[in-house]
Amino acid sequence: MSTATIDVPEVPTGSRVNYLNAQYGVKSWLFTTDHKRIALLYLVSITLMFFIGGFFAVLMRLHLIEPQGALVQPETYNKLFTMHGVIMVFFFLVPSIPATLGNFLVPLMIGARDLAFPRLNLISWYIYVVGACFTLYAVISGGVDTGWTFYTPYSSSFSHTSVIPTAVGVFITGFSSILTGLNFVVTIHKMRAPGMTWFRLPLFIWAIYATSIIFILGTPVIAITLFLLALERLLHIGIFDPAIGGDPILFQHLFWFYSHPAVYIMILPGMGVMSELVTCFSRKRIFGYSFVAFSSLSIAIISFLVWGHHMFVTGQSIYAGLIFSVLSFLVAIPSAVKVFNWTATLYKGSISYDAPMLYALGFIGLFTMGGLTGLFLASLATDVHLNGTYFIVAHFHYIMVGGAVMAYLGGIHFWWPKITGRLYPDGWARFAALVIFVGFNLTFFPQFMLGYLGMPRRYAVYPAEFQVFNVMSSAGASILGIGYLIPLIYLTWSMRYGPAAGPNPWGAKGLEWTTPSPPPTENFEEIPVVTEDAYDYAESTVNRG
Amino acid sequence: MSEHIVPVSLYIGIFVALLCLTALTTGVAYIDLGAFNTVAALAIAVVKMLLVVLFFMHVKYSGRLIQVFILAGALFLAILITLTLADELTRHWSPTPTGWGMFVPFLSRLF
Amino acid sequence: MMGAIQTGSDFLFAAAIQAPQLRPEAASSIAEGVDHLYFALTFITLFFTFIIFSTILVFMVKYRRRAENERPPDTGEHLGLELTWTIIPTLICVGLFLWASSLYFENSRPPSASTEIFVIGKQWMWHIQHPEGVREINELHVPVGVPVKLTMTSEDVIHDFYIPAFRVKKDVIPGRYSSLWFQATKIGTYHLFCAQYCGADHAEMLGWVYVMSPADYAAWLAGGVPSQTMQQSGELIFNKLGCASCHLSDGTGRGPSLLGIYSKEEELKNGDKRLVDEAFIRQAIVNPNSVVLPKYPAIMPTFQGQINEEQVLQLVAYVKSLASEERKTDGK
Amino acid sequence: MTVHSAHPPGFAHQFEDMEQQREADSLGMWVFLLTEIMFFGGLFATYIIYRALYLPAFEIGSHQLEVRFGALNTAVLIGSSLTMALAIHSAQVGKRRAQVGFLITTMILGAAFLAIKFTFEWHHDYVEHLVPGLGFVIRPEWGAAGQHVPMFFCFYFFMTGLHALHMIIGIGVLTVLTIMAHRGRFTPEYYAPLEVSGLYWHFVDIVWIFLFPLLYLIGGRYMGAGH
Ligand code: HEA
Ligand code: HEA
Ligand code: HEC
Ligand code: CUA
Ligand SMILES: [Cu+2]
Repeated sequence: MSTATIDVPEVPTGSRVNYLNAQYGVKSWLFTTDHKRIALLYLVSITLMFFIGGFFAVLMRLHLIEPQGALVQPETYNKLFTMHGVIMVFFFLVPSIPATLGNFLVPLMIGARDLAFPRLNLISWYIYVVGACFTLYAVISGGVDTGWTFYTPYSSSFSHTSVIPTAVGVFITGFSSILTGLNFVVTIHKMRAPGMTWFRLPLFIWAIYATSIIFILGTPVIAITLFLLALERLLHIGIFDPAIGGDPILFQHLFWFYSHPAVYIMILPGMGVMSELVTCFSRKRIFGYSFVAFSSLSIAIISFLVWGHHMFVTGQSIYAGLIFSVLSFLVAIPSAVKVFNWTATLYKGSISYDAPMLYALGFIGLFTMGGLTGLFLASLATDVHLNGTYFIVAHFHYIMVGGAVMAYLGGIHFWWPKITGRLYPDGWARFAALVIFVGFNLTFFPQFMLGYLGMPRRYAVYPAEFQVFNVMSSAGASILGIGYLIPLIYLTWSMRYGPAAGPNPWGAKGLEWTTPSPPPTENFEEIPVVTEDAYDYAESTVNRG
Repeated sequence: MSEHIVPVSLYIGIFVALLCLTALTTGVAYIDLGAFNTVAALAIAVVKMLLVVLFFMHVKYSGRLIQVFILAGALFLAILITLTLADELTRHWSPTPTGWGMFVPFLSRLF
Repeated sequence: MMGAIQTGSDFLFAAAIQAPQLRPEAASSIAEGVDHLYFALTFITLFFTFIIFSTILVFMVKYRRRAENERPPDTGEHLGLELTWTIIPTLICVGLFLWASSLYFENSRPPSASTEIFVIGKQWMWHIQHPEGVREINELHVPVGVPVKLTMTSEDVIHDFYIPAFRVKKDVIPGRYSSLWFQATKIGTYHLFCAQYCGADHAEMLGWVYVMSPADYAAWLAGGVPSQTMQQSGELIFNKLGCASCHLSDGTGRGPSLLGIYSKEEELKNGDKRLVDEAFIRQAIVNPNSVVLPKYPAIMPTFQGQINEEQVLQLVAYVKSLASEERKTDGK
Repeated sequence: MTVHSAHPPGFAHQFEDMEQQREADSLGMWVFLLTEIMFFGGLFATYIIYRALYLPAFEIGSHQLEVRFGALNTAVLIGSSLTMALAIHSAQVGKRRAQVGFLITTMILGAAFLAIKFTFEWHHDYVEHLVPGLGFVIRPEWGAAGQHVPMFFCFYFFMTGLHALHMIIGIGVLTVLTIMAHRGRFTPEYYAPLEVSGLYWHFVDIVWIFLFPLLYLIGGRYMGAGH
């Protein structure tokens, strides 16, 4: 073989010093600057937030079983979906893959000892925690009821809930994202191992790089927007208040300037994971490497040009609406390119059905549906009818839950042996993937129907004729909830009782698999020299010049 | 160290140029140029910025990467401002569209 | 390709009409057009989902791993394929964009002879006033077959006026007028929803739209016993606030004559050309400084805060009516 | 493969060599400045829109400000940028005393900027009832445009306030750097912290270069200064 990567003798876990057992004690975790340990800190906090957000979702779905509302007062329901949205978006999905898998894998994949700024990395985690505490405080002190979009003037002048603590919490976490993105960009530019050229990088790195661009350029805008919102609420300076001459629509522009690109923050890393999974489990080089790589970048860039598609019915200028509509169609093309390339990668492959692959295939299908329903919304004439209905809710859950969360779970399952050095029970994992897939579709497919029939979102009570679909959706949500609990259980179990994994249980390519599992603190005893392209699975491939 | 060392005299020269431009921009404000007052003020500010960026911040001597990053920053700032203005400033234009023909007045406004 | 989409969507459309619980009632002149586009999109979605899912399934079965040490061949790259699956979606997208946008243009242009009705959104109800002066809350009575134009504003937060059966929706924004039009095609009762989150009782901010035959509608209007038409109420306010002291009808006052200004194009002092519509008149009343006319000094005071949205609407109705009274004045 | 036996001062373990570390530090600061551009950019975008909507009010507001203080402060800040650049230059050529001297001058100029801002300008505005939220008085001579003048002052205080906050942070950083320089921590081989903080300081200067015309010179001053 043409690799110059180091042969690592198989050492059973436990007897060797790795990043997990190098030091013990709470302090060694809270003061660590090791990117792998920080990744685990994120993993724990993010999982916690996911279950809190999911808990709110379960309450919502239970409430909606009856048209008149089965559980709570409308005020409480409004707080439920707001906190569900805020927590899921800002505290779970935005940091999910970048902060856990990204943190763990970026240095390993490019052959570096750590990120460029390890201390900054730890600080980012603390910032995240402080932000999360603010938001959780808002939850405890009475909740927020503005919707995750914080539209003015409701949020600035009319809501009586803890808007400011929530906004401050999101503002603070924003800096965690910014610093994480900064760290990744510098690391990817400056710390690649010798021979690791841009076009040898794993596609996961390309995706993380594109994501970081959005982190860096988008997040500051939401920060200043929330700052203005808090100021407006405190002092009534009038910037968003029409009563004093302000323009409430301007808030929406500033909000979506970040929040639209943010939806690609949520999906791009998932797409990166996808490229790793599809290649590994079909033992093939990715089909169209450069197309997949550049589509990540073009998604990141075009994503900044389409935000106005959330405002087609707000009385935005028709001229602006047209521009935003055509650009929204444009941003769909690179996603299409990716989907087709993943599918083509399977052709003549050697496909195995390990649990991560099941998640990956689920992702491709559900993302396709979620993405294509985005076209309904990019089309001006149909968006007029669908805006603000459950169709939107279904669209984004298909992408964010069916797509991004699936990819996240797939990634966690794929790299779990690397992270913990242990294997999990594969049968259970496949079973859970199936339960999640079924539960997911049962939850969210009926919502497309509801939306087309005209049921508005954010409704605590609804006309009785919509009940059937709502009950189906609630039933699906309970299946889905159970589906998410299963991995939680067996993954936790495996940390202690799982069999040792060995450095490369899947026979995968990539520098991270050349290290022992779990990797040592310094990642590589010697920085590897890379001489082959990514995903060089075919035996016959010789160094191509 | 590969860092370029800029001679002190150049720094002083830039400093003097910046002071002159400050005086200029203040002076121009007292002359009636109509809408061009704003244009002039911003043009001078851009020149001043370029001087600071290129010389004080050594961008003239730094690698391509950093130059590309700075341009990217300018580009995305421009996107934010133009597309927001694209809505805010055209909201009053013919609120009821008349088919694709409406682009004729739209284009005629641009030129 | 477009032809195939057309046939496919027609088929789906026909099928959906058979299963009414899957399609919302279509009771306006634009509903059919929107639904056609909707079904075209559905067809495209099904088509691509089917292609992707079935290809994956076939590959999964056909190329499943048969031996642990299997090494599949490298299939390389293929520029032709890449271009194909870039260009075809692009073409589809361009087609969809053109279709959707021109439909949108058509749908948002009200016919010139529309009945006008005024809507004010308020946490959490809809106030509706007909030009004849009849008011209603959370109910909207309209005649069938007649184009109706709604001029809407909000007293507090952003709401959204949504009638699913008509496929129309528009945000109702404080400090500004937005408008929406429809022509009902079927007599019946339809849902009216608030589709923009607006606080505690957002979900209860709903009502009914009653589409009536013209005769029934006339009878209903007559039964409403309004004291005054909107225009008359507006005239009262106009005199009470002293507008008439500046706006003399012969143009000799400190302000311009308001006769016949509605739907004219005004050139403003800053060079902008603006159509005098409801939104313009409102702006002239609450923020006169933003619409200064070239020949007049900016002396008109703002009336913001002195009158509520309903009174502004009545003033607007009055100023608009001055257009038709022009001839009367001339005759004097 | 590089074997790093003797660690040069300030070397961090994750890097291969000093050169790589220096490049990473400087790139990192530039990326951070990008985020700052977008942060201020959101504010500038908002400003531009309201300025377009309420130009007369913004002109009136702008004419309440004293151009001479604005211009003076611009000069002070440009001066501090010069001394900052010279401090780095001294490090590059290995002059320790000059380094410390220039750093201290930079801090003094920065403090002078803030002093002028707070005492002559903000305090004056407060006395004149020009602070929204703190007894703002809309003057009758402003005419009908007066109702939107507070909006201008909101932007004025928010933008200059955010800028001042950046200055204060910068002065804090400079204090640490001065101490480090005094202890001789910077050599012609290693002065990255100095260089990186310099970038930040210059950036704050650039923000002011735009704030000055945007806040003080709206609509020109030819109408006869002050209403
Ligand atoms: C991860 C999150 C994510 C992602 C990736 C996307 C992706 C897309 N979204 Fe979505 N969207 C959201 C999350 C996301 N969205 C959220 C959260 C909201 C609501 C926010 C709120 O109001 O609360 C929203 C709302 C939203 C709206 C506003 C609706 C409204 O409020 O009225 C629109 C309108 O254009 C839209 C469009 C799109 C499009 C065109 C894409 C495209 O990028 C999709 C591209 C993908 C594909 C097209 C599929 C793959 C392609 C093929 C298999 C080949 C065939 C392709 C063609 C023929 C083109 N989305
Ligand atoms: C990353 C983003 C993300 C994720 C993962 C989810 C996950 C889920 N969401 Fe979320 N959702 C949003 C982002 C997300 N959502 C956003 C942004 C909004 C808009 C908010 C707004 O309008 O402002 C929204 C709104 C929203 C609504 C619309 C509310 C409304 O408009 O009235 C609904 C309704 O069904 C819903 C349901 C769900 C469900 C059932 C899940 C499930 O996938 C959750 C599954 C997880 C669990 C179930 C938790 C794990 C299990 C347990 C805690 C054990 C106990 C449970 C059982 C035994 C059943 N969501
Ligand atoms: C002090 C005198 C004054 C009063 C009182 C006044 N206006 Fe005006 N109005 C003006 C002037 C002057 C203009 C010219 C444009 C400007 O300066 O805004 C004007 C313009 C208008 C316009 C736009 C006319 C056009 O041709 O574009 C409308 C509509 C209007 N006024 C309505 C009203 C109404 C309604 C009231 C009472 C509630 C009112 N005005 C009270 C002086 C006045
Ligand atoms: Cu009104 Cu929602
Ligand atoms: Cu979007």
